[in-house]
Amino acid sequence: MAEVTYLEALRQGLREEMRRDERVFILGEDVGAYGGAFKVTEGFYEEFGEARVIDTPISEAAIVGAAAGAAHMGLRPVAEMQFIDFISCAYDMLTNYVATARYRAGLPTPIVVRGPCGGYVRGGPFHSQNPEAAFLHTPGLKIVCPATARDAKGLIKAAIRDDDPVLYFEHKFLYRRIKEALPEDGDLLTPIGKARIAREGRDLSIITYSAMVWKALEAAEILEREDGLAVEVLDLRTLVPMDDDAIVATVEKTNKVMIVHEDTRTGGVAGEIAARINERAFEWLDGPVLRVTAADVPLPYAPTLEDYVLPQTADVVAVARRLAAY
Amino acid sequence: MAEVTYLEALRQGLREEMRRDERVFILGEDVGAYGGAFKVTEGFYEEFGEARVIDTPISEAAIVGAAAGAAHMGLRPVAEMQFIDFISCAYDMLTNYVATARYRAGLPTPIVVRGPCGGYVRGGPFHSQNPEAAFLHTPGLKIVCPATARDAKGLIKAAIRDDDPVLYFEHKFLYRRIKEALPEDGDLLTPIGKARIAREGRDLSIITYSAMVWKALEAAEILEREDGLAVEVLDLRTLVPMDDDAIVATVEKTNKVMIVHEDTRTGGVAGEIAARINERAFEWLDGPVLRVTAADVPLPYAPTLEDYVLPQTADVVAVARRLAAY
Amino acid sequence: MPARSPALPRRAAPAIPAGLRREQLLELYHYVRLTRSLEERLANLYRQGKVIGGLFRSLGQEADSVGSAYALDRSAGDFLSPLIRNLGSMLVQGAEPLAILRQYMAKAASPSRGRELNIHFGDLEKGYIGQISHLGDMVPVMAGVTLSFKMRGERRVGLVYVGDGAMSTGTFHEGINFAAVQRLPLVVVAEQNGYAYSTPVRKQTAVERLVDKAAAYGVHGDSADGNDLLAVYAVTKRAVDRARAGEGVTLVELRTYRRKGHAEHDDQSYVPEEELAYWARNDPVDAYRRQLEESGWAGPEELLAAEARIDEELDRAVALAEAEPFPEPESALDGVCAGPPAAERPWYRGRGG
Amino acid sequence: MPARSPALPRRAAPAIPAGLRREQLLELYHYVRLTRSLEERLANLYRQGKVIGGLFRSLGQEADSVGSAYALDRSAGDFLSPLIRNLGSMLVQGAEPLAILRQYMAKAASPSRGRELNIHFGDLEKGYIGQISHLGDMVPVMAGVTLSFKMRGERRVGLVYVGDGAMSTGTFHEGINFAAVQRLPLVVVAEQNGYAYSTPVRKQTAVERLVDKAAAYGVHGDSADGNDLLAVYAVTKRAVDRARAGEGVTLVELRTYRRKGHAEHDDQSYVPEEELAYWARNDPVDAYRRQLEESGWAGPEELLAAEARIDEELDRAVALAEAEPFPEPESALDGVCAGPPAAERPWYRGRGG
Ligand SMILES: Cc1ncc(C[n+]2csc(CCOP(=O)(O)OP(=O)(O)O)c2C)c(N)n1
Ligand SMILES: Cc1ncc(C[n+]2csc(CCOP(=O)(O)OP(=O)(O)O)c2C)c(N)n1
Ligand SMILES: [Mg+2]
Ligand SMILES: [Mg+2]
Repeated sequence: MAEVTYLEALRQGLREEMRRDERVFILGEDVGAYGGAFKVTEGFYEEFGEARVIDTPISEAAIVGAAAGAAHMGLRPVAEMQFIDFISCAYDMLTNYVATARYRAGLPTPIVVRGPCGGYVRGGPFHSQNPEAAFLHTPGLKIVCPATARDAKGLIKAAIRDDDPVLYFEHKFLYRRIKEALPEDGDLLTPIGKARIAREGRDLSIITYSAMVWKALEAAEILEREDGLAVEVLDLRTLVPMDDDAIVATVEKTNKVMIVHEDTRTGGVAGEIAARINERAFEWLDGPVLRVTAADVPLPYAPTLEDYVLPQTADVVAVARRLAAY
Repeated sequence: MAEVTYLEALRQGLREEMRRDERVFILGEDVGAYGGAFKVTEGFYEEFGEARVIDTPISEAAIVGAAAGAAHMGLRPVAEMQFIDFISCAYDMLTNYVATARYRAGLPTPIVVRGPCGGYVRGGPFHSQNPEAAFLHTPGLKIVCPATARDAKGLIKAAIRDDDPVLYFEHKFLYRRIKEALPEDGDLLTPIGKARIAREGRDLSIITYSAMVWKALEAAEILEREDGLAVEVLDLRTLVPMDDDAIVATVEKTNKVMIVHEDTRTGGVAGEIAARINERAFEWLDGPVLRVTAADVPLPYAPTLEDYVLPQTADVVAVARRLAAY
Repeated sequence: MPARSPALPRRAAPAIPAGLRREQLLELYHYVRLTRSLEERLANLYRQGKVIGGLFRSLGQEADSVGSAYALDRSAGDFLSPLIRNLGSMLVQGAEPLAILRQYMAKAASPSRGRELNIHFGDLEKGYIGQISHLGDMVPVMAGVTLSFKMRGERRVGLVYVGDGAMSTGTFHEGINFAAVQRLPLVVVAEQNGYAYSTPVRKQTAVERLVDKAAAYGVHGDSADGNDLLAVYAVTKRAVDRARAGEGVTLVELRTYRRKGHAEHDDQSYVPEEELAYWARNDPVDAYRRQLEESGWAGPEELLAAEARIDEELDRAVALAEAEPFPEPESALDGVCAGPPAAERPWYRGRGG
Repeated sequence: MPARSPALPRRAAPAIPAGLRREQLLELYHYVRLTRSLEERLANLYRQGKVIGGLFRSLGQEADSVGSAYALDRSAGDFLSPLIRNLGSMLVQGAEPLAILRQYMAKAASPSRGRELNIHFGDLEKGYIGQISHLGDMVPVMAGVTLSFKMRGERRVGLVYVGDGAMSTGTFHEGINFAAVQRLPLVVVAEQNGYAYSTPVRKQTAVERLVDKAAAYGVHGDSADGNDLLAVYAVTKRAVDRARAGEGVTLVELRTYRRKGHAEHDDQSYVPEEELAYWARNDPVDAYRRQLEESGWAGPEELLAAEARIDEELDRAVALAEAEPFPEPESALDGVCAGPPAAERPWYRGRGG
């Protein structure tokens, strides 16, 4: 059990699956000899060869479309988007072709599309995006957003073994910033569709995912220390299918809920969660479902601007205090 | 004041703006001599000539991108998507280039992208879509969804005069099914960002837009007749910017709200509305914010299936009764 | 004209081209005629309001679909992906007329269980993958299908159709380029049929001939008269052979003509009458039939018998399909994912609607 | 080597090619040298952690950006859209080094007010439109820009850059095709610099030469050695003249080489050393300087003076930019739309953070 970073955990998961199952292969821009822009597939080209680690032209629609075609024929492609921002170029292919293939035509399309998402890295408007809401809306696509090294590994393995298309959004801010000791025995699987209580509490709940889990935990510490509040943090891990039972359970437990996500506010995932809570647990609410999110602007580049636009721990604390006061 | 259909109203609006302002031009597939797949631009080619009614190759990204470039230079392009389903092919161009141009670079990008959306026409999964949620999420794009002939005209004219990019989603089920007497004086403008009370009521509110306005009105009739309920129907007309004041006002008035949209449930616009109501008017709620939407599947083709998946008037009635009972 | 007397000595039949056997010539006739007849049945059903959505004809293009698909080797597991005007290619790959009729009429027993329209369906066993409406998208998908052939060392070939209009899409470009770089065993058949909906080819592209686009991808280009069935077969067969031999992608241009509107609702007002008249004289099914007879490769009785068999099969299939029910409403919910089995039923909705 | 004695009789200078005047030759030298020097300053600032994001060098490609942009007629209102390695082209169009420095350092006074990175910015007055990261997207946008020229009957020309990698995108294809069909006054400059990030050109496309792609769009193709400044100018000038004369799109391939990694963080481990060494000997700035001197078009003093002026300007600009503040936090909210003026401030967020 060695300590590994989030990035190394992801790499381990990918490598284990490629060793386990020869149908698994990787395609994307610069994933081969270069090992990917963030080096996620470093060493893969050497170990698995050019045929299973394919450098592609700059053609996101073709990368996803080719992955789908190969998946129909029984292979298990893992497509890398160099930055997840470029998944927008495959939006048509994903939402119209991939998402509907099983429903329309019974076509199995077990592909994984993965790539680095998220901000806090001074990446500007096109290297910082959080595209989950754009795909949440399309029936047929599963979405996972690991927050920990354990889940980075467990979810990539589960995604590869899943019989449906899975979008795997890895947060580039976490790549080398968090570490965890993980077993290397190949059996670390995080079930798709199951949330995780990252911290137990009874006074209010923060529902969140991806890098924001860490901000929520930080805020929970502060709130415990300074306000004596016991804050529960629910890490969704999977956005589609969403773990409604876990959401309802935390609402029933604390009666106060806020949702934190890094994406912009309008049309973000928080809206869907708020609606589900209304429908399934309205009677349990002692206060409104509140959101902490990025402001509704493209993510700017300058540190002062980026810090202002993205959610910060202090924002989570402020909103939690207001909610606690209900 | 002649009675005109929704489609004719839209055509009038377009024609009036093209006559009024020579910077306005149209581009899209088969919009020229053929007059567009639904004949929205019928007669335009003859009146305005090939230079202002441009038949393009099948290249949605280029249509939108070229519209943006021309708009930067002071023109006022109106781009037609033959079916709105194909706007997915321009998703990258719209969300990354068009939506951000002003914020990033101060570039004016006054374009309108319009096309027929919606189901109930046996169009199957690729000729029935409601793509608003996919764009709701992107700051920088305005979205309008006319439900009436008056607004079909008033909103296309307002959209063309707007200094920002506007997505205009016209509902093809309404094209020839609704009629209204409209003034032809060129001054019919529907302000972008303002909702409309389509029916007054005090017992509960249905927030909706586009073709669902008519189902909501039908349901309201039934509920009045059979249950003695006075149902308010709020037609949002514009989704971005959303008319929060109108939403809050109806919540404060009836204390019970449901949202009806034709789009699939998960990740649809209703989530955003539910979250806003939570944040702005939670104290006024006497019951949960409930949704009536399509089921979470690609829209199937067979009449039995399409009817089952899409929201029907009876669904609106059923949910309203449950809400009224709170 | 007097009927040709069987008593007169027949000239020796010319050699059959392109390595085909006589039975194959008859099989080809079966497929072009079946395509034509099946579409005529569909047109009738459409006029009776029994086809739920639009009807897309391949009138005048039957030879291009049939001849090209026939160049694949079904027993080798070759694969294709058709577009709306490639009904003929699906028939060649083994699609049943009954399936087509059910699909157009949205019946429960249709291949897509009523979910998809017209000929949007596929069959992995038989070797074809159904298109989606978004033009161009099947090119990357077929690149992926043929990538799987290459990765597994299988000597299988893929074929994907693309129209003069669809070649303007970004996905066509990305897909053929990807396949070219990977030297995949893919044949891209570009159908030049004069129009994309109402748009003439010159508004779609500035090239003279669609095959000129091969140069942009470093792939082999070839072309043929799309209304000459045997020429279509021959040119596609060369491309298939190249693909199977590991020589990569070929772009094959077939020049033909769309004699009906984009779909049945379209009256083609934008088409010059002389153009239609010219192409009506150049009917590929008639031409092939004449060729068979005149070359002595088939006798009139054989051809009439083949036509009768088709009519009979279609009579039966139409009657069967017409009588069948639509799908059960609640069946709409299953199958979005491998698991869980079904999308949630709206809580306010009773079973069955 | 002994310094060349000014006392010796000079050979008559050869005629200046491509219709250029001597001042223009010096101006061209100013721009290539400025590009080189400015990037060197940026590299220093990057090492000091003062450049916030990545730094993208055009080392070895300066001639291609400068020579091509110089072929446009600024006074006629010609327009271009650069990519990350086309800093030189922006300088030619009038971008100020100070603006570039501010932008890389995310300063409040930067052209994008700190919102965008590196050279992602434009200036409608000066005639360039800033790129976004998504490769290929600027091709349709410049098609639209030049469409406006055509619609208004203006004799203006547009130029858009595209890399060997970016040509694989669907938007490149859709954009150039649209422009070709419309015969727009657009020059598409394809920069063959050997790599797209780590990917060599042969994994990007199966064509021998990028200019082969012109055939697929029915446009004129031309090419030049991208490291020969005057050849670049000449080939682009021909394309610009064609565009202005209404002869439509030209695809111009410039063959050059990216001598640094994709960005400063990239150590180019995937590049053979000989290759780098070969191209280091083929430096376009040095070559042009030598050409100016050897042809007698410029004397050493002039060139040294030009270089000194550049250094001075850059000293000043760097000092100024470094001292400037970052943008005010809350300024992040304004300008998404023409109106209302600003995005909503999160209710839980105090002013300024
Ligand atoms: C991306 C996309 N845009 C628009 C359409 C609408 N559309 C359907 S068929 C068609 C014309 C196709 O022309 P072509 O590719 O030449 O095929 P043909 O109909 O001639 O066989 C159009 C524009 C579409 N299906 N997909
Ligand atoms: C659509 C898209 N996919 C991926 C990227 C990531 N990316 C940025 S630059 C680059 C390589 C570009 O290569 P090329 O076009 O040859 O330009 P060069 O860097 O050589 O000047 C890549 C893959 C991107 N910017 N856009
Ligand atoms: Mg066509
Ligand atoms: Mg390059």
